[in-house]
Amino acid sequence: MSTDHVLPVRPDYNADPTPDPVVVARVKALESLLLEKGVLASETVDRVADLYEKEVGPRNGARAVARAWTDPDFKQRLLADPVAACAELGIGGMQGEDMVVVENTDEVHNVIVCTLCSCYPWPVLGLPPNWYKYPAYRSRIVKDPRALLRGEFELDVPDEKTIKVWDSSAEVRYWVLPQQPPGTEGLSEEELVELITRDSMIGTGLPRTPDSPAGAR
Amino acid sequence: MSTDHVLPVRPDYNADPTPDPVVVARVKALESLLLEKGVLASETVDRVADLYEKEVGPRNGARAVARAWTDPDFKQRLLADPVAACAELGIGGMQGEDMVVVENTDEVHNVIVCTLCSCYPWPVLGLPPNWYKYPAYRSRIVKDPRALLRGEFELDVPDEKTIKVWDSSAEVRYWVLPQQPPGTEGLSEEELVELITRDSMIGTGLPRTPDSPAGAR
Amino acid sequence: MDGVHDIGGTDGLGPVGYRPEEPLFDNPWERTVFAMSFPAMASGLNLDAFRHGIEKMHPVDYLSSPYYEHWLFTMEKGLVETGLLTEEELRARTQQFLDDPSAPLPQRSDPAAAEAIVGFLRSGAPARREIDAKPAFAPGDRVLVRNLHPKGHTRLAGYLRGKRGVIDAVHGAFVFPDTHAHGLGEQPQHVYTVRFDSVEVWGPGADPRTVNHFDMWESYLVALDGDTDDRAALDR
Amino acid sequence: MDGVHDIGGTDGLGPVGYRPEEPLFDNPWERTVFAMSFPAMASGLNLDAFRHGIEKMHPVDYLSSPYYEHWLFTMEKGLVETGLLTEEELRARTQQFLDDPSAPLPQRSDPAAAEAIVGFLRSGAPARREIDAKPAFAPGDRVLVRNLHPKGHTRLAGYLRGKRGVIDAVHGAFVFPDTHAHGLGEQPQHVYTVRFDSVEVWGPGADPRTVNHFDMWESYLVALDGDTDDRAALDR
Repeated sequence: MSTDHVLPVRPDYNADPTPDPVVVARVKALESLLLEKGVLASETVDRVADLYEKEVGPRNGARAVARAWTDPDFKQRLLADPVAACAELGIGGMQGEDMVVVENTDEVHNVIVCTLCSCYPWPVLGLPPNWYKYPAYRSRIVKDPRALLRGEFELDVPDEKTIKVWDSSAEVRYWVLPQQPPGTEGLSEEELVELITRDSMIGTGLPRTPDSPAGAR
Repeated sequence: MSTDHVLPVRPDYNADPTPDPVVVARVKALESLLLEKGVLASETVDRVADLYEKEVGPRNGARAVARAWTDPDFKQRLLADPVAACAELGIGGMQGEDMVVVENTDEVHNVIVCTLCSCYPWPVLGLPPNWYKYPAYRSRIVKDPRALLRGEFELDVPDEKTIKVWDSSAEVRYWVLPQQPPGTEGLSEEELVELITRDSMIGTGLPRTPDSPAGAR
Repeated sequence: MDGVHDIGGTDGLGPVGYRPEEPLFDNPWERTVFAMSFPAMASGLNLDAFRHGIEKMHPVDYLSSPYYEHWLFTMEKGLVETGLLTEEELRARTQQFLDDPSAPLPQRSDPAAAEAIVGFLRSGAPARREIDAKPAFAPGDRVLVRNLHPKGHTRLAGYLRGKRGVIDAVHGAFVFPDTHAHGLGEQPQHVYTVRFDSVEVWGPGADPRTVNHFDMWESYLVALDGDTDDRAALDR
Repeated sequence: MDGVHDIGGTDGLGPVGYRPEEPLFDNPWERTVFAMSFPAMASGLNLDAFRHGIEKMHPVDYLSSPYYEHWLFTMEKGLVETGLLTEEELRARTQQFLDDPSAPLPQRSDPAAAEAIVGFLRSGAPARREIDAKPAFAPGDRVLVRNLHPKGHTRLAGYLRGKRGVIDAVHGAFVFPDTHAHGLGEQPQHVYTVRFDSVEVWGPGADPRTVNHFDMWESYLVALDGDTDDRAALDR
């Protein structure tokens, strides 16, 4: 009723990203001043960005989920103390100092958000995607998650199923332990890792099945 | 604490108003289609705009206030039934079909706003000024009117005085009967009209005194 | 809808931008938009639908565009919805005036029609209606504002939902915007001015000598009987 | 502050804009801003002040600018406030790079410093603190969220103020952002996950099979004893 005309995506990060020259100059100004004042080293930008571009990403979370699917004891530890359980796999760090893993079941679907900013469990999921950080998702997922998941994420959570929304407002970081897809019981941990998508650990998607197209969410 | 850097005025209608060519073209497109479809007559824009540019404005409200200051019976009628009392002066019409006049006293200062859009008593005050219609005034006057009146309207309402904020959310239009400035008791109704500003009937100002500078609010 | 137009209490919007002297219209296009709105509404776009159309602007546009651009937006969308215009007509015609900004407007002289609009503005268009139902509340009654979040148009501001107030005045019945804006009829209801203690509305830090007043349709309110009151916990 | 960043429940923001594949950074400047933020914070700008700085953007900028421009904004303002930089330095240097976009950056090689930042990211920076006070609430306790509207930073979202919930989990004590963001100390408090019935939060039209969870510092909450409950009137 209130959205019967098409609103644009704002900010439109789908459009050809042509950097604003003023912003580029502001960044260089800040960078050069931080270098001069001894706060920043010339190597820092590449080293820090590399960490999240090459090492810390949703594959970490997928490894923990695959282990939980195949090792019931690990699953219990992951639900009881995710920080310690992840540490067993060498996973941890900034924005994952305190974590809670919420388990999807036949009765409950979980989904995470940060309405106030962009909190996200970096050590297990990497840095958040743009849509997670921008206002539209944050505004709607807490109010009518079922309609949003159906309308924009192609995820149909049946009306009978409870949706639990976890708004990360303090320093506890939530993420979702998805249900293992039926028919994958015989797969190895390594094969299962390939099925576990970032979105399935946010709660805006489900794990792939072995016959899903490769690009499936 | 939260505004320790200077924010711009948005929209910046103080800046040189250079019309957006797309907006100008959209207006002409709509105007030409309404003309072609028989909804609009070529004379309508000038006739309607003239009404508010030349005839209906805050002088109407000032006439009613000056009458109320000099005629106690009229004041009673104005407070009891503003629509009928204004009709005595030939004042009335669109956006003034139902009005309430709120009286300033030694104990109470009144101020009006429309937080949801831009409702305003047109027949007595004319069309609202830009600042009344834009978000900043609407957001702040309902929450901390004393600080806003002091900080941006140079109006000091003493801490002991109650401020009543009237948010015009339905079709009742509010406006303020200001207190007559001390020392103006001997002035004629016509002289008093000159002292009664638009802002004094919104509640963001007080009437002028005979020795105020001409441009006083 | 819970849009950014419902701006009462939002922080961070910067200075008010008071201008001691300003023209009634900063630009001729604003004058045209203002004046056109009355024949446009007379053609079948009611005031409540007109207001709701503005609420449907993207928040960035709502907060950054000149005021009369809001009116232009709602007329464009609303007159397409009423069927008077098509999007394609508007798009093509706008392009035409972009390509040739000095192209003349069609002429359609009708002084009597112009005069009729002025007469309409002079006489007004009351939203007051007579209804059989008696008002549910009287001055002095304590009320609680319902926590309503309709998807469509409403005149119930967010800053007052869930708050306790006192009936200050009873105004008679008026067209109900929440239905009227959506073609669901006038369904008039009694309207009340409700007054609210500033601390109830804005919490413990509020200026205690301010009072908020707001006009409420009857269905926005429920009675408080005064016996049970767990929200007193808020004041502790 | 009640800023537009507190966006939970706001309608009208348009589509989410899901992008199946996207790079971690759309532009090199975003990569730089992300990486610089850690040494910048280490220089004395704490995370809560960093977040509050973003909240002070004008709402139009907040809603329309690329995400990492928020981080750039808060670093510029915050590092001026901590005294590391001056506005004049930033302005002059920005102009220099606008005039000559290909001007080289100063070189300051320090691989150990870069490695130290990476080590810091790998180990984290816990906000958890040990305090003497026992938690005031236990799982299953009914609570009411206070109607607080602080002028400064807070992590108490508007959509939950004044709402009744149930303690879902007790997490231990954490640094209190409302003071820490303003240089008023860590003042750690117990943090709880509170769960809320969707109808309590969003009113009678809400999807009844959704549950909102939100982490609350203890001072955001008051106990509900269950005997007195005038807000039950809302449910009628």
